[in-house]
Amino acid sequence: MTDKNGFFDLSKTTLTRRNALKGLAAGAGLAMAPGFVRYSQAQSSAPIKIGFQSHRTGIGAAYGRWYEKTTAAAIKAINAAGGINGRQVEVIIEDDGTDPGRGAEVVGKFATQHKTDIVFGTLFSHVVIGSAPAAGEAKMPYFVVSEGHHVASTKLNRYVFQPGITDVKSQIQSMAPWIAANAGKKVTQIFPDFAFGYDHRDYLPPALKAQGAEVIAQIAIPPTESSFTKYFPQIPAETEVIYHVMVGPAVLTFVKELGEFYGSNRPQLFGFIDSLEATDINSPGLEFLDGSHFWEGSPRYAQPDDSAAQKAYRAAVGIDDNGAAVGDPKDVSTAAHMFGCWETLYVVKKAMEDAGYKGPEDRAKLVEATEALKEFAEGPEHPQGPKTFNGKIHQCFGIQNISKVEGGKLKVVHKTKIEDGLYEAEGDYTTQAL
Amino acid sequence: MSEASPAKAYALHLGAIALLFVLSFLLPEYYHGVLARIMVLAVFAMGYNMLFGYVGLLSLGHAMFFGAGLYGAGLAVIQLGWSVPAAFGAGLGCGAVLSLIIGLLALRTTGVAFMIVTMMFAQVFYLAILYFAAWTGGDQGMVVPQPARVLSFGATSLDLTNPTVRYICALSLFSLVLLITLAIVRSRYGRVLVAIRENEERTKMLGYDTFSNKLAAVVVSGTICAASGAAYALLFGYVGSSFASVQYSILPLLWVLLGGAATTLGPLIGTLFMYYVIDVTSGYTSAYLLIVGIALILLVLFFPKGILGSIRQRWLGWLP
Amino acid sequence: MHFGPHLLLATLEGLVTSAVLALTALGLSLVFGVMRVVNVAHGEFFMLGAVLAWAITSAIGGHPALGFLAALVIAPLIVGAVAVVAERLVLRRLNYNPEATIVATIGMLYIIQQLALTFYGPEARPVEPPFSYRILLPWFGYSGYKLSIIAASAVLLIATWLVLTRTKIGLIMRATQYDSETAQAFGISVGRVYGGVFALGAMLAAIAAVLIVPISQAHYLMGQDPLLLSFIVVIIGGLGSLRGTVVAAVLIGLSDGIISMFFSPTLAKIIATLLVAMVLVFRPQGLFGTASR
Amino acid sequence: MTPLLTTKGLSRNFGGLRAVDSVDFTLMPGEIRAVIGPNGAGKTTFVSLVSGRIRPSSGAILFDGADITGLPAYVRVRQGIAYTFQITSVFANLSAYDNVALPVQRTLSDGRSKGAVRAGVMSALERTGLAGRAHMPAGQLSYGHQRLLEVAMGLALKPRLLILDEPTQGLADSEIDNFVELVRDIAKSATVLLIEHNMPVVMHLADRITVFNAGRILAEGAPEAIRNDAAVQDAYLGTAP
Repeated sequence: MTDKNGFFDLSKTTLTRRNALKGLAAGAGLAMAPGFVRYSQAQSSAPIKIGFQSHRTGIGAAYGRWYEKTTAAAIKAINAAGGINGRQVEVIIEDDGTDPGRGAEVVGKFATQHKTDIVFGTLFSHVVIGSAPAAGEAKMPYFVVSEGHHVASTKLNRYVFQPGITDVKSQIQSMAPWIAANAGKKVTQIFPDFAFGYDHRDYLPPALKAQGAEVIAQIAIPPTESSFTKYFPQIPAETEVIYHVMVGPAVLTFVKELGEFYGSNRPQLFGFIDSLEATDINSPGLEFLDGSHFWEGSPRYAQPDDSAAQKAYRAAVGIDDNGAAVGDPKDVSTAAHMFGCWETLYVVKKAMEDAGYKGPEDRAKLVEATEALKEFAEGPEHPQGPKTFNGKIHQCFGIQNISKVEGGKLKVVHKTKIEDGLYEAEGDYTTQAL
Repeated sequence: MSEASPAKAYALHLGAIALLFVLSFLLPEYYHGVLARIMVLAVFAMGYNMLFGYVGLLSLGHAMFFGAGLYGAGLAVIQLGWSVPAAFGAGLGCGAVLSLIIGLLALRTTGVAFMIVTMMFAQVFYLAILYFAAWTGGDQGMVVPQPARVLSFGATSLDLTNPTVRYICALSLFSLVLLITLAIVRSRYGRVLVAIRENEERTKMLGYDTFSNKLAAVVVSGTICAASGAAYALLFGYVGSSFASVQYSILPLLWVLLGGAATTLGPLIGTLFMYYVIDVTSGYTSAYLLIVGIALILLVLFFPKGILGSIRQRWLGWLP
Repeated sequence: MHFGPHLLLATLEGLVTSAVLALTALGLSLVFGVMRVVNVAHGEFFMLGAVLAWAITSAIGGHPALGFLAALVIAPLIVGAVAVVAERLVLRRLNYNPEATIVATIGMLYIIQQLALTFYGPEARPVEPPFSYRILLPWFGYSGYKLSIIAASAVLLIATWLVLTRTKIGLIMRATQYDSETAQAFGISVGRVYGGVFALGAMLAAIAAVLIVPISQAHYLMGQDPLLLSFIVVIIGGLGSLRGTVVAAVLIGLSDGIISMFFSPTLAKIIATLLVAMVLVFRPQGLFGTASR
Repeated sequence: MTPLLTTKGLSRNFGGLRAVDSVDFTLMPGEIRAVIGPNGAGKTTFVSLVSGRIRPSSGAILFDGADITGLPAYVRVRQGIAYTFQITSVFANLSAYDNVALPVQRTLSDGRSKGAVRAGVMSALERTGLAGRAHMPAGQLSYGHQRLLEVAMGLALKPRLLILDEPTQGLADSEIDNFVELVRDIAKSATVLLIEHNMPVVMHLADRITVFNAGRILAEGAPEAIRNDAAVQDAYLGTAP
């Protein structure tokens, strides 16, 4: 067995506090070298501190590890190119245990003990929602990479942003035209019986209806379920497409049992890759997925038409053409989501530069500068593709990929347009006091 | 427990409260915020201790009482737009009613069955939160909006999101519950509770209706836990189902065992200790659960009565 | 799908659940019955069995059946060894005090879980079934392997029952369960019996996990649900009653499958949990047990 | 005069065993009644039925003329039936003071003043000679003192009927003498029902004696009559070692 969680990696990663301190000490040594810099510069050359709220333990641990890797790669690239406003960037990681209570404590710790400039990187929705009040009270800009609709719903507060990954409402909406046109008109949804599933439950039917298709059955499955066959009889016989979202470790079982239930005579399958992030698509039992389609934020497998930026991004993060860690083909990444860490950090860099950010006293300026952003062009900073940003709801909108499982790989067969996923804003954060 | 040294005991507790008050001016920002949170959670532990420490009933379902306060207060603000004091009252009320119902049912069992039954009722409560996601926000939970978290007295109003106000609110609740606990423990009722813990059969034969006494203890315990939950919702602004999960039923048990069961100040010490063990070790290794696990085992092996319990046993016999 | 086939499917699914549950719960029941220890770490022994099964099958390779059979033998042995060590180092020193052992086994739960996360990782990993034969029924297909789990579990349960009732080891265990002091007076080494029972309980959980892992992957957090369900089964079945445990497992497994036909799944879980709780409240000795304590 | 305690056809089965078999029993106020009989005769089961610790299979119990068969134990205690355990079961971790305070605080009619509890506790402890040990944990008292504490707790309940289950078991001879005096003293204010094996104590104390055998009343009468009863001698000699 290999060390998958990075327990013993601790000394190797460049992100730990101890190493950061070492870096600081080295920097201080340089600063004291005669004639090198004047002392007044010591303050402004202190690193910008980013608090990374990571799911190292708990149910989110598989994601947390890859979020850390992507973040490390982005920070390395940003620092190599001169940092932000001429200052190096330092990341401080705290584990939130994928628990909202601990999440709020960790945000408090970043704000008052580490005194970071921002907090960043949370994935799981309940942790984001649990931590948001702490961030708002500490007036701490909080950049999440969660894909939940919670930020754009404007139910959180002015300090919470999601500028690096499209929210799930927009993702679902932009899938509907393709499903209706290519997969089938009669759709049965299978989704987990918790909030992430409810987004799919609530947003897909109207989106499909607009395309002349319909949802004929909705099957909610408790998140703790480990066996699914007993739910399959509820799938109506006339179903043309099974639209499935199963987040959690049981997804392999789900697919395998679906295969045993239907055999080769199955409806079309369309799913969200969230279920299979960090899971090898060629795992035993997943053969059944061959020929089915998936949403992907950023493609796991290298595509023939990949941009130079995408190639550079993959190399920097250290994933091979199959989306697994370079050197360990079994260590599959969470490619569809983790690009959001990379892009978010570049949004932070841009906003800090726009705001002329100097330190925590400029946090309000940073919020306003972020809200003023309008779009992000595709390129090394945004390898997944171009995006627009709505400053009123603190949410970005990008293109989505639909990939087909073919020969044990995911091949992108369709890219949506940004417009496919736009919707009416539900509120306006900019009216809130800073 | 005995008649000796009431003055000493009260002096100790008032001293502890005074110390916490003074600390609010001295502590660095981070520890100031942490202590406010710990005081609220320590109330949860004190509620748990009431039942586990003094009556000897081991429940694995107290997260539902914390959750009743959390959701009672949170939903009152979010869905009904109630003011903070009214919402706090709603939280207490939910806790009291729920604990009365649970007590009436669960107290028909004893020992391991009591553990399992309370755990199952808590699981039902947890699942119900998920099931009624349209109101409760399901697994994601809900934010109590910042503007609503204000305590108004006529013209003046206190912003509960202000760290100082929050600290003082947490300290007030903590002090109140601590003094109530002390009063109960030193009262005749407290003596009966301990007698039930030591030998329920014998207590019955002294003419006590042990069922009613235990029921009252469940309600007091559940209501204190609900107070903690309600305070958590209003002071920290988040209401979520994870607080009603099995894990949050086990936590107060650990806090109480760490600090010392059936000691009035033990719950605070246990909560404090556990928080810092996790906070400090998670800075060095992501495998902090390993350390928590080892700490627990070492604790039961070498300090089975917890920190304060061991101190009482060895040196300070008069500790309440 | 029509009601009949639907019911058949729900029943088959329920029986698979029951088969695994019966083995897991039997382990818990033995430990509780003989030692009076509530082993909160029981679910982690289950998880450890599954994780080891993954490790063993991926180390061996070749035909899946080869690795699986190796896992079926080796994984329970390793888990049993871990249990013996835990029993020696911790439970024995606590003198099997009920409350202290609960805390100690919660500690073990954290330790085992964290070690699995550290060395195995947070991902769910599959184990290939020893054979993959799909039984084609007129209305739906069903996994042949799943049916074999039911058979394997039945065989193991009967074997355990024979050991408990027909052998000297079983007699010694029952004597210890009945009255450990008298057993000691008759020259039975109670310490050794306790060590053996704790190991046996953990091994039963591990075997159940190895059986289930080809249909439900190994994951470091997979221990919680079997733990809760096993608790329920043990209590409903009546403490220390082997027959009651098996009947309760079948009952719980089937009702889990069949109730979900009629209600939304979360509501079904609420109803099932509440029902079981009420049984406990109004029949604390369990459905089949004699007076429990 | 109304009997203080009457049982009519009182029975209790344990599985197939009839531990108490249709017992008709009457106890007059102010009496000291001893219940004797060989081991397993059903004496303890009988008093447990009276005190309410176990439910009868059939039959009725009347206390001071009222039917108490269906009342739970704690209500019977409140009506004045106190029971001291055969196996010492004081609260070992509580002080002797607290042990006695538990019954005292419940029986206080004013119930409020701390002084009243204190006075009540100390008087019960003084009557049993334990005042000097008030603050010792009960578990650290000698066995004889624990038996006395048990009696003090019974006394503190201000009972009308005090049931003593083998109170002298395990006491030294010198302690027994004091004990006999104590029971005489108690009998001035309460009716005493005494299960006892120690014959000299029984002969010394009892006004009347009831002999149990195999769950039934074998004989009943004054000490002298019982001493000379052939059936009693049979029962005792037949089982005595």
